[in-house]
Amino acid sequence: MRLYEYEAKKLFGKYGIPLPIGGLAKSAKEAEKISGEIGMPVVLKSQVLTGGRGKAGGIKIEDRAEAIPGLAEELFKLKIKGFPVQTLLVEKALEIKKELYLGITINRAEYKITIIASDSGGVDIETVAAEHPEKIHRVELEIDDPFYSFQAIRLAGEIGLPSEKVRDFAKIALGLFEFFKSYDAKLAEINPLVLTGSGDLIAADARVSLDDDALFRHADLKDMGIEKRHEEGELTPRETQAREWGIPYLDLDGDIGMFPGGAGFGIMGNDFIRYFGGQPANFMDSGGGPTPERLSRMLVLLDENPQVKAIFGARFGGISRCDDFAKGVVKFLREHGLSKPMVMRMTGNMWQEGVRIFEEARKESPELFEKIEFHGIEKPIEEIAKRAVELAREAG
Amino acid sequence: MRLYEYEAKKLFGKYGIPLPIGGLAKSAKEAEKISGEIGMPVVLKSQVLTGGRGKAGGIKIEDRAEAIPGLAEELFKLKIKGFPVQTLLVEKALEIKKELYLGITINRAEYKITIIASDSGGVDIETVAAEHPEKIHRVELEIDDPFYSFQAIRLAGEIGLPSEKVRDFAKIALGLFEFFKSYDAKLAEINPLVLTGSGDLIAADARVSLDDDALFRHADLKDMGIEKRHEEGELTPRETQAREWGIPYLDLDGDIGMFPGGAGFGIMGNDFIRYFGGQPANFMDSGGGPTPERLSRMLVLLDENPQVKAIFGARFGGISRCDDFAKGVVKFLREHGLSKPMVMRMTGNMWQEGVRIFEEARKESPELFEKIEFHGIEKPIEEIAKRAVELAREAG
Amino acid sequence: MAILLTKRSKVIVQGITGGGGSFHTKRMMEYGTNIVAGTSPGKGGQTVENVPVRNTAVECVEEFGADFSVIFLPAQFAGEAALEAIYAGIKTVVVVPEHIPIADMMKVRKAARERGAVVIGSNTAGLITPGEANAGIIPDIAFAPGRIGTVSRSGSLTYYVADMLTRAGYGETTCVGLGGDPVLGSTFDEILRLFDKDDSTKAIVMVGEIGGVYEERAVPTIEKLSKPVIFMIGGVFAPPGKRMGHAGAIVEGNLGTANTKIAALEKAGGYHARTFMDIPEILQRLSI
Amino acid sequence: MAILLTKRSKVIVQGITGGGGSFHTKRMMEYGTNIVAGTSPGKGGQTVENVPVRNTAVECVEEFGADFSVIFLPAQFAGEAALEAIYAGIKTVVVVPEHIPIADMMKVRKAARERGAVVIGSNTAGLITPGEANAGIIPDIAFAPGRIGTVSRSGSLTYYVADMLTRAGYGETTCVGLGGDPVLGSTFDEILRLFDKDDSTKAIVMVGEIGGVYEERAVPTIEKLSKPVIFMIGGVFAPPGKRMGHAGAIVEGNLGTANTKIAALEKAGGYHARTFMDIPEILQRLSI
Repeated sequence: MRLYEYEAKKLFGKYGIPLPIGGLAKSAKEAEKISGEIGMPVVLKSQVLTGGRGKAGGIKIEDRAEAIPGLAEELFKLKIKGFPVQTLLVEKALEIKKELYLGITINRAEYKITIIASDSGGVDIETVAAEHPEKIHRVELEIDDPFYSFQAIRLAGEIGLPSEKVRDFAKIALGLFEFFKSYDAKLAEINPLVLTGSGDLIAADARVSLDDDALFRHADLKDMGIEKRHEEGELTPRETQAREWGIPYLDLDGDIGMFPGGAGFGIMGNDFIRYFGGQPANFMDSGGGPTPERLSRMLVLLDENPQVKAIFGARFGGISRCDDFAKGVVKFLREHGLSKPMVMRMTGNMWQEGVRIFEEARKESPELFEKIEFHGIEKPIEEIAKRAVELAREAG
Repeated sequence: MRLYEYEAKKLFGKYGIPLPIGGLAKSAKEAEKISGEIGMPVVLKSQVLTGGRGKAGGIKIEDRAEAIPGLAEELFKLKIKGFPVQTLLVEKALEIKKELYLGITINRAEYKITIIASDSGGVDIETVAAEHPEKIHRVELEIDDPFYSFQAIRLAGEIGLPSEKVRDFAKIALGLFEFFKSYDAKLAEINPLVLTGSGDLIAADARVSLDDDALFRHADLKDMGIEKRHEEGELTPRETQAREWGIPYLDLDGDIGMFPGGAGFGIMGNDFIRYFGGQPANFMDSGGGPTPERLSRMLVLLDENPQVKAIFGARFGGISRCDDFAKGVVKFLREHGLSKPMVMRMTGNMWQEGVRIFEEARKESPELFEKIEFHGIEKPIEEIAKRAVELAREAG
Repeated sequence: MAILLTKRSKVIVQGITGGGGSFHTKRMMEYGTNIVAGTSPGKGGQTVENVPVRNTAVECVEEFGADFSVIFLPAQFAGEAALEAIYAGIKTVVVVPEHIPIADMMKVRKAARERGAVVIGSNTAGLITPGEANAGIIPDIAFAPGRIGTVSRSGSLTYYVADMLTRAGYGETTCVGLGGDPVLGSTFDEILRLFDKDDSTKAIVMVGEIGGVYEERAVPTIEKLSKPVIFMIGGVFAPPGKRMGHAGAIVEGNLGTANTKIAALEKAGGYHARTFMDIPEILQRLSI
Repeated sequence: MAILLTKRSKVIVQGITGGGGSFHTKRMMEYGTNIVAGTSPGKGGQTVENVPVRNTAVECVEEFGADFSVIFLPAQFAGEAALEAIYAGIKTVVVVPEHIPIADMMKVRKAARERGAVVIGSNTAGLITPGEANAGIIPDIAFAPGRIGTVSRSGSLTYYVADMLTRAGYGETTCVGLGGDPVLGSTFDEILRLFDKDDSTKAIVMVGEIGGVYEERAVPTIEKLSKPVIFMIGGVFAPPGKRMGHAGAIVEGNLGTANTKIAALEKAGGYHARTFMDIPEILQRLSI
C-alpha cells in the first residue's frame, strides 16, 4: 500500500528524520495561508499516489507570495496519470547544495533487507544504477539483523559525505530503518535527501509502500487516517463498480469476457485466448475461495459489458470449491440471467457436488441454461478457450 | 537493582500479566481502607528489598476486616533483615488450587537467557532444583532470539498444565519475557504463579532485578519513581556515611584499616592480612579512577574508626593514576590529618609524578607524614601487608 | 519414488481444528496421506477425524515421529506456525494460507535454511505425489502416478498441467505449487534440484509468470540439470503490472517481463510450452 | 612469541579523540605498541598523537590492515564499538570501559564467536606482551619479557602477579586481564588454551575470585592442558556476597565460594598459590 508523501513524512517525523517545514492545503486559500506563515520561497507539491509528479507539472517552486493562489488553483485542476490533485503539500523550499538518495527495500530474490545510498539523488535511482552502478552503495541485512550506526556511518563515507556530516546521515538512516521495520514497509525512500546550504540534511521527498498483509499489526495507522486504499489512477465505470465489490478487475480492449478460477489461470487464460486468436475484454481475479455472491457479481460485470461477445469460464476447484462455484453461477442465472453465450469448464474439489447443483437448477429452469456450454474434465482447457474464441467470432 | 514487589507488579501489568487486585498502604488506615474496598480475605505483604519475608513474619493473610489495622500496625513495626517495613501491599487473597513457578534470568556461564518453569511454585526454587531436578523445565535462548508462543506452550505442557490453560500460561510467559528484554532485567520471577480455584493464572508474587548498567536506556522508570537504590539492610553509621559518599564500604571486626587500590586487590588484600595473622577492619572498593576528594574521604572513614589500629594502603596505578592517588592522600593529610600508623605502597602509571607530589608535600609539612611508611615497587606487596599486621599488633 | 512427500511421510496438520484444517484433513486422508496428528494450542487431547490433536508440533514429532506439516491457519498465525514446525525438527512444511506478511515469511525462510527444512508456500495449493499422498488443497482428480515432476507458482496451473500429463499418459512423480505470496519458502531452483536427484522423474515441467525474479534465478540451476525442463510463463499478454518501486527494481535486477523470462529460460536450455497441449508434444520430441 | 598481541599487531584505538583514548594511545605507543589508526565517528581525517583518525573501524582495516582494537568509549557506546570492530574483521578486541550493560556484552560475545574474534573485557585493564606491546591501561612498570603467561579477572592483580614474576626472574609472555564486568568476552578456559598452544609460555598463572562460575568452567580445560597452571583465588575471607537471585543460582549451578573454587582447581591439577610470593616457589618446585 502506497502512502501519500505527506503521510510518509508524518511517519518519518516520528523517527527523528528532519523534514522541511510546511503544511497541508486542501484549497488555494489554505495554500496561501501556509505560504504566508512559512515564508517564501515555497514549493507546492501535488499529493497523488503515483510517481512522475514533477514531469507532469505537479510540483511548483515559487518565490512570489502573490503567485501562490493562482498556482495552487492550477494544481488543483490537474490530473496526474488519472489521479486528481486534491491535496497540496506546501513546504518551505530548501537551499539545495547537494541531492543524495537513501532508500530501504526488501530484496525478495535474496531474502534480504537492502539499504541503498547514493550521492546522485533527486533523479531516477534506477537510471543511476544502470548508468553508474559504482554510485550505488548498499548494506544487505538478514531479516532479523539490526542496522548499526557504524554501518550507516560507513555508508555515509561511501557516498562521499564529509566527516562532520556522517553522524547526521547515520541518524537519518537508522531512523528510516526503524520506521521500515516498525511498520512492515516494503519500500521507504528519501529522494532527494538534501544537503542544504547551511549544512543540514533534510528529507525533501518521502516515498513509502507498506505490506498490506501486515496492516493488522499497525492499528495506529488507522488513527492517523492511513487505511487500506486503492492505488489505481482513473477508473472506468466498470472498474469502479468492481472496486466497490472488492473484485480485482481491469477493462481490456477485446470481446471475450474472462471468468477465471484460480489466480494463476487468470493470467494464463488471457494468454490462451490471444494464442487462439481472440481478444480478452477484461482481466479479473476471483481470489481464493470466492463466495457465490462474489462469483455472481463477477458474471454481472461481464454480462453487462456491451463490448463482451462471449464469456469464457474456467474453474479448477482447489481452495475454491466447485459446489460454491456452481452456486454462484446458478445465483447469477436466477437473479440476473445470462445474455451472452458462455462456455465453461469445471473440475476439481467437489466437482460432483457442483455438477449436481447445476443439473438440479437446469432441471428446474432449463431456460436459464440455454446459452451455456458446460464441460468437465473430459475436455482439455485449451479446447474450451478455442470454443470461446469461436463463440465471440460467431456473435461478432 | 532489585525492585520492590509492587514496582515489579506495576511493570508486569504493562505486559498483560494478570495480578491480584489490591493497593499500596503507607499506614494502617490506608491498609484498612484498601481492604474494605477489595473485600476479605486479604493478604498484607511487607515491601522490603530482601527475600524471606514470609519466614520473617512479613506476610499476613486475614479474613476478618476488623483485624486489619492491628496486623498492619504490627507489620509497620517490623524490620526484616535490617529493612524497616514502610509500605504494605494489600491484595485480595487468591483461592489457590496450584502454585507454579515461572522465572527468566541470564545464564552468564553459557551466555544465554534462560526461561524456567516448574509445577512446584511457592517454595524455594533452588531447593526444587536440587531435590527434584526433573521438575525444572527450561528454554535457553541466545541473546537476540525471540521467545515464541509455541515454546511457551510447550513449557506449559511440560509442567503439566491442562490444555485449556496452556495459552493463558504462554501469554504470561511471553509478557514476562517482553518485560525482561525491554527493561534489561537480570531476573524476573513469578513465584508463585497461582492457578486459582476458578481456573485463572495470576502472578501472586513478583521479583525483579534490573541491570544497573543499562538504566540509562530506561528513563521511564524514573517517571515511575524507580531509581537506582541501595539494597543493603541495616547499616552502621560508617556504612551510612560511606554510602552517602558513594563508596562501597563494609565494616568488619578487625583492626586494620584497608585502603585498597584496584577492585581485585580490594578482595585479595583482605585475604593477605588474614594469611599473615591480622584482621581487616573493613572492606572497601576505591572504584576505577577515584578522585583525590574520594580518596581523601576513604581515609577519613578509616582514620575516624576507633577500632582501626593501623592502615594498610596499596595502589598499583592503572586507570587509577598514582598522581591522583598521591593528591588524595596529601589532601587528606592536610585537611584531616592522620592519627593512625599507616604503611603503603604505590607504583604503576604515573608513579614518578605521585612520588614527586608526596615529596613536595613532605618537604612543605614534614609533620604530616610522620605516621606514614611509604614504599614503591622495591618491596613486594606481601611485605607491606605483613608490616601492617605488625603495626596493628604494636598499636594494640 | 517422489520428492518431499511419499506415503511414508508422517504428516501433521497445524490448525487441524479449524474449518479448512478439518475439511482438508479428511480429504488428504481419503487420498491415502499418512496424517499422524494435528495441532491446535489449547485443544491438545481432542481428536479431529480420529486424528489426535496436540498443543504443539514438537509433541507431534516426539509422540508420532512427524516429519511433514501442512498449515491451515489464519495468515497472522501461519508464519509462527511454520517456525514452530521447523524448530520442532519437521523437514517439510507446507504453508497453505495466503496474505502472510513478508517479514514473517522471510523469518520462516531464514529458519528453514538454518535448520535444514524445506518450506513450500505461502499461498500454495501444496504438493501431491499421485497415488501416494496429497498435502494441501490440491484436488486429486487430474493426477496419476507417472514420470514427470511439475513445479508451478500457481495452484490452478498445477492442476491444468497435471490434467494434460495424465491425459497424455505420462503421469506425475510429484507436483509442487510454490505459492503465490511475494516471498516464498522455496523457489524454482531448489525444487528443480530435488527433481534432478529423483530417479523416477524423467523430465520437469515448470510454470512461472510475470513479476518477481524467481524464474530468472533458476537459470544457473537449469543449465546444470541432467533432466530436460519444459516451461510455461503466464502473462505474455498481461497488461503492464504494478511495481514495488524504484529501489525494489534495483535490488532485484531487471524485473523481467514474460518475454524476457522466456528468453532467459530458453537460453538456459529449457523448452517453452505456450499452452498445456504443447507439453506432451515436447516430451514426445524428447523421446520421453 | 606471545598470545593475541605482539609488536606486529596492527592496533587501533576506538574512541581515540577522547581523554582516556588519547592519553593511553600515547602511553601505548611509547611502550612500542604498533598503533596504526584510531576511530571517532565524525572526526575522520584528524590526527591524535600523529595517529590518523577515521570514522569507522572498517576504514582502519581497509586502509591500515588493522587487526587489533582497544576501546576507550563511554559504556553506552562501547558494546556497539566492539561489534563494529568484530564486523570489520578485527580479530582481537579489548574493551576497557566498565559498566557495559549485560545484554550488550552478550551480543558482543555472540558476534565474536560467530565471526571468529576474541574479545577481552569489558572492564579490563587489557593485555600486555612485555617488551613488545601494551594494549589497554596496564602500567608497564612491573613487566618484563619472559616465560610465564598470566590471566586474571582483575587488573590490579595482573600487575601484582607480574611484579612477582619479574622480581623472581621469570618474566611474562603475555598478561591478560579478563575484566571485571558480569559478562566477559573471554573467560579463563579460552585464554588457557591459547597459552597452551604458545611455545614460549612454560607455565600459566591464573587469578580468580569469588562469584561467578568462570573458574569452575575452566576445570575441563585445565585437566587437558599440557602446561602447569598455578592459581590464586581472592575472597577466601570475604564477607558473604550478594547473589543475583534464585533463578540465577539455578542456571549457573552452585556459585562457588573461594574455597570450593580452590578445591575444584586443585582437583583439576592446578597448583594453589595463597599469595604472590607462593608463585615463584611453586614454579621452582616444578623446575620451571
